[in-house]
Amino acid sequence: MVNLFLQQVINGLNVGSIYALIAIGYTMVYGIIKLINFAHGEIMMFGAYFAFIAATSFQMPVWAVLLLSMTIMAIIGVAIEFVAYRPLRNAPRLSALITAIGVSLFLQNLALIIFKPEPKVMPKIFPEMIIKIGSIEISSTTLITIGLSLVFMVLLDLYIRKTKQGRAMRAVSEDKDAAILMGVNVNRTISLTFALGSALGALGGVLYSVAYIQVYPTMGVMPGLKAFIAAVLGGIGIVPGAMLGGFIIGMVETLTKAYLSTTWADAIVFGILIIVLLFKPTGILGKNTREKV
Amino acid sequence: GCSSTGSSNDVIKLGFIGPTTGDAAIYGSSAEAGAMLAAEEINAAGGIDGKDVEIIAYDTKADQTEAVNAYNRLRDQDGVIAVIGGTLSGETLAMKDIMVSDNMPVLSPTATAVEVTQDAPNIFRACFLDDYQGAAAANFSADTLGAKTAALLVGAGNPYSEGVSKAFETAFVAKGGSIVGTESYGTTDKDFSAQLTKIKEMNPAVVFVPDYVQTVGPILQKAKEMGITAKFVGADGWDGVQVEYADAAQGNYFTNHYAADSPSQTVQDFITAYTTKYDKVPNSFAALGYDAVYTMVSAIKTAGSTEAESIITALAATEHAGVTGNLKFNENGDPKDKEVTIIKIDGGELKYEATVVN
Amino acid sequence: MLKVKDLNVHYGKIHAIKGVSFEVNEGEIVTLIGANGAGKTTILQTISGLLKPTEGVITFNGENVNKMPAHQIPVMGIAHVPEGRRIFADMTVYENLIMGAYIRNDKEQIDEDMEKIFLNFPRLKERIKQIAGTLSGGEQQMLAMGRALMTRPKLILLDEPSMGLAPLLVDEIFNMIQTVNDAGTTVLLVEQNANKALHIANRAYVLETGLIKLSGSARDLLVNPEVQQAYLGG
Amino acid sequence: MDKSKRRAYIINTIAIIALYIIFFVLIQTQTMNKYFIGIAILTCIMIIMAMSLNIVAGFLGQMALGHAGFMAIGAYSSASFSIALFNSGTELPNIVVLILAMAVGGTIAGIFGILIGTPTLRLRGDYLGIVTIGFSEIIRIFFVNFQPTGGAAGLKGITKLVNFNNVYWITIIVIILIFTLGRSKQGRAIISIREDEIASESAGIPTTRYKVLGFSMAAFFAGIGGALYAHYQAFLEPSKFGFMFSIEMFVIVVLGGLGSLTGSIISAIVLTILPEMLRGFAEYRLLVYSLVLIIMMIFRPQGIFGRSEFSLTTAIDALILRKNTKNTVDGGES
Amino acid sequence: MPVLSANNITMQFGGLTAVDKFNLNLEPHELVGLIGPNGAGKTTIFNMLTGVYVPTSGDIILNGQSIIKKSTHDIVSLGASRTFQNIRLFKDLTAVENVKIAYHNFIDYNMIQGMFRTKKFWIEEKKAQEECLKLLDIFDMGEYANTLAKNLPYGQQRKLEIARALASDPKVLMLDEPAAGMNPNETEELMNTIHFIRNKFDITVLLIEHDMKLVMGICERIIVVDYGKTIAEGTPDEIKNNPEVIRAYLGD
Ligand SMILES: Nc1ncnc2c1ncn2[C@@H]1O[C@H](COP(=O)(O)OP(=O)(O)OP(=O)(O)O)[C@@H](O)[C@H]1O
Ligand SMILES: Nc1ncnc2c1ncn2[C@@H]1O[C@H](COP(=O)(O)OP(=O)(O)OP(=O)(O)O)[C@@H](O)[C@H]1O
Ligand SMILES: [Mg+2]
Ligand SMILES: [Mg+2]
Repeated sequence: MVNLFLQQVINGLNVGSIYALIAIGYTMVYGIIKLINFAHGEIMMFGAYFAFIAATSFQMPVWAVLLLSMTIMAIIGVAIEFVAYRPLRNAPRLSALITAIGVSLFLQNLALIIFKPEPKVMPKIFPEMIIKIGSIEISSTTLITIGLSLVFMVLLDLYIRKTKQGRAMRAVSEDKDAAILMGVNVNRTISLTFALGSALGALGGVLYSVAYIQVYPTMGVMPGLKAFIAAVLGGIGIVPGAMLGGFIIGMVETLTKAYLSTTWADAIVFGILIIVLLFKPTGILGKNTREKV
Repeated sequence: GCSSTGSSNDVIKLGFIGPTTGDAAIYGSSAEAGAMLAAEEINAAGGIDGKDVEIIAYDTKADQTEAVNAYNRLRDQDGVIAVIGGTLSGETLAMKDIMVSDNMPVLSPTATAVEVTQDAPNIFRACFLDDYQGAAAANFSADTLGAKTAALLVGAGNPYSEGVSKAFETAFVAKGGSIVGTESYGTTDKDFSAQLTKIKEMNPAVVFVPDYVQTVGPILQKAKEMGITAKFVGADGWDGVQVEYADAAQGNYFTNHYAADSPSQTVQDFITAYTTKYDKVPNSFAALGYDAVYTMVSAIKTAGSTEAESIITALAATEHAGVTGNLKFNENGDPKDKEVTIIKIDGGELKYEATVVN
Repeated sequence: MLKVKDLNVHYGKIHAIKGVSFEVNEGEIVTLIGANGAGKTTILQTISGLLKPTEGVITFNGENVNKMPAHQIPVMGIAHVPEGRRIFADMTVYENLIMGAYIRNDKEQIDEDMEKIFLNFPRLKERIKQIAGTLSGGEQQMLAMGRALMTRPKLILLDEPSMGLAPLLVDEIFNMIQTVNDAGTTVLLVEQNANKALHIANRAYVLETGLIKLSGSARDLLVNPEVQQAYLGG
Repeated sequence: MDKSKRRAYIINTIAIIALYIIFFVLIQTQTMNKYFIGIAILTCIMIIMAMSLNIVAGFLGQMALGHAGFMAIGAYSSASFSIALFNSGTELPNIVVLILAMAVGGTIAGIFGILIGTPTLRLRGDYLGIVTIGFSEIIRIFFVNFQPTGGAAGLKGITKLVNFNNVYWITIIVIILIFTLGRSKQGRAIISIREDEIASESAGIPTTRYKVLGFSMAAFFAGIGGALYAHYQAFLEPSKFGFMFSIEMFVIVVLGGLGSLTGSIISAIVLTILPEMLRGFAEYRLLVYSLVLIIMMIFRPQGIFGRSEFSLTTAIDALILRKNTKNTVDGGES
Repeated sequence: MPVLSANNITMQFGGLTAVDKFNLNLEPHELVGLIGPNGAGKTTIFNMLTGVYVPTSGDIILNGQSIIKKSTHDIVSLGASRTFQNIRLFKDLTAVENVKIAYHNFIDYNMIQGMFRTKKFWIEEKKAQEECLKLLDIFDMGEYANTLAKNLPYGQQRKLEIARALASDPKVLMLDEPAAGMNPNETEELMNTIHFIRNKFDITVLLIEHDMKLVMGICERIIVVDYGKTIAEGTPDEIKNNPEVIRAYLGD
């Protein structure tokens, strides 16, 4: 029983770490331009497709697969911001949300036309091994997934909190004009944010597709939504919050399926989210600052 | 509209309805590909009395409202004389009432829900009903595999998966077997480790997983990784699993409409033509879409008219030897005495194993 | 040092600044006074690049400022304490000050400058870890000033720095401005509190609905009956 | 009622009747076939949905991304009601059954609006958005698993009661009611919350109560929309009421202009008809649709009408005025 | 009997005590100034008196009734309303609509009557319109009635906020830096207005202000706070010469 439980916890960590990676992208973009980048799930999907192509058609080594996918998606992320979001920078927030939805639909249907609806099977790009700890079995893929996610998350968090560029990001997210007055190049900072967020999204996509072996045009929708929930649960705009939220959603989801109900699993995840938000209206790590009047 | 007065003289227009975008795109686009292939072949062979068959296909996004709009448009704007579709049960049920009141000749290739054809003299279907192959799979498991225990792994919220597994359960229990457990997953789930972990503990002889390739593949893969030794049995949704998931599916069985290694010329020709045209292996949706068009065309030929009532009468009496077996209809419009073929996956190939008639 | 020539600024169809010319010489304190909505804030925002003029030229030390991207302007040595303070509300007081030094890389001198600022505004030192958004109005104004000084500007643009401050602090702020100026920073000051502004300024311009109506030495304007009538409440 | 108001009333009434007569003639002469009638009916239903969503999104200024959930409640409850009524062998005329079903659907959805709104409306912005997504997904999952209404396979056997005639008038009534709601003291209170919640409290508005009121009114009208939908489609699938449908409605409202009811109407018409016009593009349809969406938003970020309303009277005045200045020197009274 | 009194109210934010055992008694018809250095806790006191913040401890009595833990809108209907240090108007609504919102409680029809526009609706709306226009006229703002609040000049926005606060028919009116951003002439005019409305509506006014000309000019009594505590209280003359106040606040 205990073993079974631990096994499920590891499953939860596995999904959770992927959700966390994707959630970071949401949170970063949200933080800086207050936009829920609905297209983020599709960034993740395209990231997975590029990795798939690199790994199958070009037989690239794993580091090259990851690097390639992350780089291409970073560029695409920046391009999306430039074309679709930048013109709406000073428009009402919800208008930009609608373009984001448009971009998401666009990318999804573009993938459908380019890649066709049949799922492609993602090759196992990580060295294959089963690691036994006691009687618990963990596959190397799971360990690598969790490990890679953690490393990137920690690096990113340090980057944002400790470096000048990171501080500039926060400044832009709070008050663009004031940031300009400090000499911050706002456009470049926003582009950088999209690049980082999209690269992490792509990484999440690759890891997701390796874990669940498939790549298909609508694969970004569910994890995208879950990651978005994770970002909100943790306190949107806060990077550590996105990580925490990702792990919590992954864990709750897995344990609910294992011990409560599979049919109601999503409902239960949402239920927990709602309850948490009712008690902590700005997410778990969200600052509960009362508006000063 | 300009073409709202029935079909013009030189082409015979058929409608096709199914999802080609969104989550269910894979089903609609496969069935559509099969249907288009059939139309192409028919036209190459001279069409219907020299008139070309034109298939106008509309996407439904698997959305019931879209389906109704698509159907209305096919009827009023495009002036089709018959419809192949819908592809999913839900969308077909949404259109059913209007189709019935229009008395439109309809042949759904793949809608498996019982109600689709009930009280609808003009609606037919080419696929088995859920109970039909569920029972066949149960009989095969009990009789041929000699299984006494079975576990069910069901896609909750997926009527196909739920329907087929319910039929399996009834038939399996009737054969004296026992169902040791039922696990389910949601339609968008990708992680099946929790369920499989439990099934492993139940240690059944057979695990019945009626779902489509993209779900079954990962399930089989995970099961193999977890070292589950039970035989996995599935239904026609598995067709295609041999391509990408050959290793994981090795040695398992599913019920299907036809066997890829069948000596039948129709089957072999279809597989060759489809693979050539689309550069991929056909699945059961493609085969059924293909057969549906042939069957409909054959009925139109027999009717000798594009008039609805005569097509329906002809359809009811049609018998077509297609890829998916010999298709003729009972009084409901469902396939009668259709053979269920049991397929074994072996070395990345689908091997004929047995034929079951319920 | 700063030359504004024939400046025109529009908000959509609203013609807010209608051909304004003035200049600020090195080492001066120049003040712009005028009623609400006269266009003072608009002028400052145009100088610091937040708004683009529809016409006119702004040069700083001979270089054309309105041609360069806004974020380059602080690098040139122009700092702007905006109206309404615009501090980074979710950052701490310390982080706000560090943001002020964004364009600089001289770590030690940054620390030194910060200490100087704390000397002038001990309240900021007390609250160094407080989230800036929860500071009181006056505290925020001090922070905004401190943040701008962290850029080590040659010219500082101040937009109503005394707004909402306690009398004691108003005096302090004006002393500060004087100190900053004495230390070599040129000041362009926009004030509602015309009386105080004219007392510390060398020269002044009076702005009325987008046009410069009067200009001259601060001393002269202080005794100008028109100014007294309209802006000094006399 | 002053003179200009009375004039506006008369002009609008004439327009409504004229529009109806046009449709009536088109349908009677079969110039408009069933396909177009079907789209017209759906458009009416989407107008109701968009208008009702605008109460929360536009008036109240809250990001509500779960409108499909309330529609589902209205659709399922009204359909269950009418099925039960017909099973009991009622002799009531169809229109009465429809009205009763709408009342049931609207009321139950409204009650759920109160139940859901009361605890959640203290959340702000995106947090509220996600919670509304959550509730509407829970509602959908409930219907997937709830066998009495057919579960995942859907609810069958609903009598088709909606036709263009009745849906047209019902839509007109709903439009008028939501308009008048927006211009009553309650509407003003709701709008003031959007403008500044703290100031609104300080002006003596019980903001929580009005938030819940706005939310439940939106749910009520969404329930009515759902009831109409159920009795038009005569079949209900839970998957219809997913997240994407809520998003679709939200897109309509934002595109029309948050807070602009006429904007919602125009936008509902455009976005219901657009995908149908694009059918010819086959698999490129949604690609084109999404591009159109992006481009429209870039060129009209504040929505078609922003926050203002299109006014027939003003439009007519503008027309007349232009004519007058063209033809005569003295415009004069007209 | 005081209309509004605060007994030992304290407000803590985390470790910071912004207001420390503050006491206040406002008699009917008084015009009282609340002054003190920036960050002394003046706005926080307003926030507690109007229910925006709930005091960490202490009690507040309005018209003989404790309003601790009462919500802001209840406190408004009990007779205390306010303006904000940073103007908070309903920007996209017209001036008269801004006032009408605060007049809410005096408009008597329910939602159904409003949606179906019964006779009551028309009568009540007409009355509301007239009353609110009258109020705007008091501030010489009649011409701006249909101007969007955000398009009003700054000084008019300040006045509109006061008009809005008056629309709920308060017994105590609290003004947070009403003259901020105004030039001396505008301030002068505002002083007259405040005086006028105090007499016309027979209300008590409590105001925060840093403009000493205004405070000393119209207040009958002044309370000085520093670090959340009262450091002095008295007539303008007493305050002006209080060494403690000079040290902490006025400067010389
Ligand atoms: N964002 C804007 N959009 C439209 N008009 C604006 C905008 N900002 C300012 N204006 C208008 O431009 C004119 C000048 O405004 P500005 O803020 O520069 O005045 P100011 O002199 O700084 O006034 P104050 O003393 O109130 O700060 C005013 O008429 C104002 O209404
Ligand atoms: N929500 C809050 N969270 C934390 N600290 C706060 C909060 N609100 C106020 N404070 C602190 O409480 C103290 C009193 O603030 P308050 O705004 O009441 O000052 P004030 O007397 O109105 O000053 P000013 O004249 O500058 O407006 C300040 O130090 C401020 O930083
Ligand atoms: Mg200004
Ligand atoms: Mg204050």
